[in-house]
Amino acid sequence: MHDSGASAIATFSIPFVRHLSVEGELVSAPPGEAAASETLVALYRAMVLTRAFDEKAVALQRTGQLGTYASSLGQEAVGVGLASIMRPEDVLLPSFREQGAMLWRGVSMTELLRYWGGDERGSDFAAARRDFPVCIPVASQFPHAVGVALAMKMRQEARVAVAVGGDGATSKGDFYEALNIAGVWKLPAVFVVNNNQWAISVPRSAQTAAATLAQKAVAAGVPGVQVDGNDVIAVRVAMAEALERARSGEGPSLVEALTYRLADHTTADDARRYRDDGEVSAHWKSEPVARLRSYLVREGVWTKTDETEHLARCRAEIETAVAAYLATPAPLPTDMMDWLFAELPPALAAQRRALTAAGAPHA
Amino acid sequence: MHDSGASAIATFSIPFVRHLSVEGELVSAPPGEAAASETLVALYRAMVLTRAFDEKAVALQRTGQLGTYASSLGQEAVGVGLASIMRPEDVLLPSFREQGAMLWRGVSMTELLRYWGGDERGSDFAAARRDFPVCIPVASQFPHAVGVALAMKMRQEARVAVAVGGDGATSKGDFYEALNIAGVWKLPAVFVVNNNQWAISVPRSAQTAAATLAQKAVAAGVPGVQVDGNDVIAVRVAMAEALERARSGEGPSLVEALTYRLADHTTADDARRYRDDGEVSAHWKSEPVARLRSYLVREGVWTKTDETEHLARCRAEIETAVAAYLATPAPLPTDMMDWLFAELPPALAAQRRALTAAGAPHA
Amino acid sequence: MLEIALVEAVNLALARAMTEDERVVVLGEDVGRDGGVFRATLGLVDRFGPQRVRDTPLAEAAIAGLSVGLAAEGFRPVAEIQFDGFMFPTIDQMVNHAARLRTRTRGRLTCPMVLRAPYGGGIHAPEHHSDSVETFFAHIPGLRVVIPSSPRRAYGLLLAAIRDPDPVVFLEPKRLYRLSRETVEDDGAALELDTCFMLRDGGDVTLVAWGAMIVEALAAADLLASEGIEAAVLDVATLTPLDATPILRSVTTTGRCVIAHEAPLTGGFGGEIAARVAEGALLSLLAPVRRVTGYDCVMPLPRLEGHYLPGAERIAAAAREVMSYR
Amino acid sequence: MLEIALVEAVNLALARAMTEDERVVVLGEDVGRDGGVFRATLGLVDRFGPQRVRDTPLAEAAIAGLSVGLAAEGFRPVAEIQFDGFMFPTIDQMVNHAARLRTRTRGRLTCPMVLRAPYGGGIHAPEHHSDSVETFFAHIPGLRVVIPSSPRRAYGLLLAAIRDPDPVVFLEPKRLYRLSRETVEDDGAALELDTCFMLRDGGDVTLVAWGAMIVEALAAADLLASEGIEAAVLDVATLTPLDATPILRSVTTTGRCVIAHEAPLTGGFGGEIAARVAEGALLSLLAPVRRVTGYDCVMPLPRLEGHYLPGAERIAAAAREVMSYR
Ligand SMILES: Cc1ncc(C[n+]2csc(CCOP(=O)(O)OP(=O)(O)O)c2C)c(N)n1
Ligand SMILES: Cc1ncc(C[n+]2csc(CCOP(=O)(O)OP(=O)(O)O)c2C)c(N)n1
Ligand SMILES: [Mg+2]
Ligand SMILES: [Mg+2]
Repeated sequence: MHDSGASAIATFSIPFVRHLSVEGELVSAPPGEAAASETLVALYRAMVLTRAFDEKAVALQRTGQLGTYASSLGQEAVGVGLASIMRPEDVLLPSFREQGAMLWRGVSMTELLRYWGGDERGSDFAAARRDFPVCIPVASQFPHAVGVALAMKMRQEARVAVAVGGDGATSKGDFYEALNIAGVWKLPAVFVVNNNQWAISVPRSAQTAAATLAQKAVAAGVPGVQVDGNDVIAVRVAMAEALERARSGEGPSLVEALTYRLADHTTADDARRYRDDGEVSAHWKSEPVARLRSYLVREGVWTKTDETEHLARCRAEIETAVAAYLATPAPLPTDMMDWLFAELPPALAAQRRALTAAGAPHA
Repeated sequence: MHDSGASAIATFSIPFVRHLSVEGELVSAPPGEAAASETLVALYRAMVLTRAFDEKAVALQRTGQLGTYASSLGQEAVGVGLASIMRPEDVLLPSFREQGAMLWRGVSMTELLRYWGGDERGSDFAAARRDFPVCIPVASQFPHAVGVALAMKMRQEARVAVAVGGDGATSKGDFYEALNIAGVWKLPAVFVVNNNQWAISVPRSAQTAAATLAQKAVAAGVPGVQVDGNDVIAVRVAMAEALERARSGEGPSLVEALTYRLADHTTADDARRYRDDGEVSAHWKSEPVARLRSYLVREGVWTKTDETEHLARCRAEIETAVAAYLATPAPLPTDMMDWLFAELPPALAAQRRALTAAGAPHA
Repeated sequence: MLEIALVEAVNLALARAMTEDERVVVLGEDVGRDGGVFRATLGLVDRFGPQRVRDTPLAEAAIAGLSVGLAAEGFRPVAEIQFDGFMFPTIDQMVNHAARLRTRTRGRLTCPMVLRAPYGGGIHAPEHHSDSVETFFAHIPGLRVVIPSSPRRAYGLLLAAIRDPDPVVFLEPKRLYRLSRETVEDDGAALELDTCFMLRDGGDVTLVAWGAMIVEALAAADLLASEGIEAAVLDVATLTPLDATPILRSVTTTGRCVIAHEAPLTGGFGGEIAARVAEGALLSLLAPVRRVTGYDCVMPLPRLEGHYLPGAERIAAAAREVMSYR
Repeated sequence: MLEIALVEAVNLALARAMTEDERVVVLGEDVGRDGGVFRATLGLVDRFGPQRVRDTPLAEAAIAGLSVGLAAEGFRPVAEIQFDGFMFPTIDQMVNHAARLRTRTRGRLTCPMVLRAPYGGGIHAPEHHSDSVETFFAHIPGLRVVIPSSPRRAYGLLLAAIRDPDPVVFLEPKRLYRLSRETVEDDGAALELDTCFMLRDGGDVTLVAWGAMIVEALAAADLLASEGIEAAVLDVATLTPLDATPILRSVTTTGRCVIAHEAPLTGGFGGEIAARVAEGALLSLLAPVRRVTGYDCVMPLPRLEGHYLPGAERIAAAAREVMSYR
């Protein structure tokens, strides 16, 4: 007789959170005020604005008035949900697809357009001054969140650093190194994964053998939870818990929001090259905006008139923002040098002068 | 009434394997031939040789005849155990503390001394030609193992890449990125963590909040197991299972071997600066060599005479190796250039000539 | 014979290499079904299958590192990094392993891998998508850094890089990917590595460049010719190991040298070339060696990109200036 | 007033900076109880506590990245990377974030961090423990690269680096850590960044170096003096932003320039300096600019290290050679 000599030394389980069914029915009542009507209406408004803004940005790109742009179509509940439960003094460290969150945090549409229009001034947010700018190198924002959270902890502030990345981002060492350090130092941080199922053309299934992305938290010894990312209530509930943990000194956690990228990766991408239209249309059935609207309408707190009025208001706001964006004066060539260091080192003065003299750009 | 809306979507458990108690008693019979006497005696011999070699290498360093050296004192069961169950055609990708494994694989003591004596020729192994050399940048060997395993898989060979790193190594992005890719590509690889509780002065508890290092496998969706790394039978049993999985196309796994670094980090370190002597002496009670000897003696397959004879043989072999090491002719300065590329590019010919002309070294 | 653009020449060379050598494996983010974000690997997965054309998870350090392992085990990985700005996580593996494996093991293990990436500015790309990163790799002994500047050179140099028994970083100037077309014969003929290409002869001033700056240098030479100044244009092509002989030979004739690159001035590879000239052709120099480069600042976003990138006019101006020395 | 070695001067500056500014936080592998593997952070954890002197998990990329976050939130992180060869994983964060945060946000967020590391050869260290990595960082606009070459300069420059409102890579020549002692006053006085130090004046030839090569350059100057050749020795100290003026001024006088560094020749920072000379002092040059450097090969293991590292004799030989030009 022999045995494997093995006994279980540790066990883990990953919870899944959903409150709103695909049909927009409350399948379980969320705690506290998470489903209060005024709140949900505000979230809905923000999600609609985000979608309208994305649509406009894509249109601007198509007409040569904006650079490459990454729409968040279908993922509005993630950004809006997570930002809506943060406090103003918390710090958001976004990826490049979190306009929903950034707008809620007070970044203006004009600023976002400036950034995507190729102008660094777009990241000089008038509000949300301590939030990080858009982060293009995938997952590189997570280590920043560790530093930000460490600063908060050292100053004994009740603030939290919230970093957001995609499913693809979870394959990068940065993501893991950061979560691991946040875990062992019990930092006030929340790592959010916008799992929209695709990293450009690479499907979630080709990114990792892990059954969930939430379980990546196990490697760092921190809690991980998977939520229906098209259910803004679930996003808020999971985020509320994670933020509360962080704020009360219990350390970081990982929230995986399951959603779907309904649009191309960016305006530079053509997703039909690598995924079925069928898959996309199937996911339209569970998208977050219609889902929440169904619920609100059924609850009697949102009407067709509300919808029409809100859309009109969104459009007007967007037009104003676009006009301001298009009216932005050209940056100065010398800006390149003037923001490099606190003071321009004398050694670089000649280069700055050359820029003043250079005249018309080359390209 | 409300609920959290949460249900468990995934659960995991980490097994722990031990067959030999700290006192050297078989607490559970291992499967198959894992505890066959001849096997265990061979393992014991190798562990004793490893220990004697380490001792000699440290002595050589102390007398200025060797460079900085990392002893594996107390961790002999990990290296010997894992290597003894590998096939010759498998590939070992060691860290800098796996002389136990390297010696078993056929790397010679003279080669090891050459390497640690500051001579690249030490990594030109006469045997184990496809094994990787010592790897100093922590965790950087794990991505190599992914490539080696991919090569094996693409050629449909029944070979396995076995990479070994320390507890500290598990905090590096390289470790995680590699395990994740190995997992999603189901590669024939085994990642072994020699968890000797310390990364220089940083204790395991300050490295990660994870309760076990084996659970880091969960992040990659692959099996993870923790074994008593001072129990060479347990190491072999867990490795056998991991190798078999890998060989039969079921993909990689992670084996965490719990052990203890009884010596300083390297000869350049003084561990008394940061850890209690008491901790160290406590761990001497569970060290792997005495444990296995107790068992073998109790089983009647190892005697005092065997011990004396074997130690003498080890010493003789080591002396021969040291003599060969010390007699190694000096490398040529031009070796620096001659192994850089397959052929020396003409552009570098002048630099090579300068080396020929240079004469006596500077330092 | 095909009239193709540079990115198509890359594709052609990859297909040729994969056809003639089973050991060649293409891998990277989105290189499979998507064909790479610039379509450099278009169609390869259909022809060679998903074993040999592999989409990787999003992990650049591991892409480089696993390529080292694959190469050591006898394959010839050609890994793509999607953009210049994402090459930095590969540097550790390239310095500490790829470039050293042969040296470290005295030839027992080798690393015949290619790390390809689109690089440089000029296409109004987003942040971190326009950097010129060649110098980081050109300071790593044991690596080759190769940069094509035309479809034909892309084809011939990439074939050479893939066949080379040592690691090569192959940087493709993305601004040239579709800028112009050229006849490329798919004859499997590699071009020589470790040598510069003299693209235009001229006795008055030597213009040295690589990548997208070649187009500007040639345009500058045209401008100068119309003013009666005959400029030689040299494409360095293989930055390291650097064969400076053709450059020195030309400067010995002209006595004047202007070097152009997109990367920032300080620590850029132009410094190396100027240094070679100051060491090897000093006595022939009639004028200071001039560098026309990106500024010592962060690569700006598209609205200022045009002010950052050196163009033909700046190169010509520098040439005129060095011509003013007698 | 203390007679101390370079590594003790580093320690002194760290302690001073932590005393005078609460925002200064020291972090890295083994910087706490162990005091750093070279003891640069010795005793700091006892004086300032484990909050401000933090042992990190083993993850260099994250050490750099979290320092960016910490700095952006108003702290002044001084992160230690244990050895040169392990700095490569930090490059991504240093290029893409640390050096750019101010530019990217037009000054809204800034990055006053210091990334310290022992660097270079000469102590018979294991593999990957002897590399000269300064050039990789010296090609990153928005960063300062500062290298001390004496206890006093280590103290004054490190204080300046920590107080600087922008990111600094501070490379400590480990061969000099305990080579000699010097009187250092712990007066909190920083030295100026962005400028070279003239360590020895001389009218015949200009020797330019930094880090451990300063010791060799000074020894070479002694050798040369005994032969009647007066060499000026300049310590570049701040590699970037590079103030070449003092170098050009000296070369204008001497007409001869020899540059020494440990890093490999090609793409090394000596190229930049030679280029500056070839651009800015060409007409004064009486001889080719010579570089005395490491070879274009992998930094060898200790048995060959002495053949790799440039020494006083090689520097003096180059100086004699340039003196032979009339
Ligand atoms: C380090 C790095 N590698 C590659 C890229 C190019 N790239 C941009 S987005 C992207 C996919 C990201 O996928 P995911 O993390 O799932 O985010 P999503 O785009 O789906 O929001 C890639 C490969 C990048 N920006 N950064
Ligand atoms: C990337 C990297 N960072 C730092 C070091 C310096 N260093 C050498 S060993 C070591 C600790 C390693 O700890 P662990 O992984 O537990 O292995 P052990 O030494 O205990 O066998 C450190 C920090 C290194 N070699 N590589
Ligand atoms: Mg995604
Ligand atoms: Mg350890």
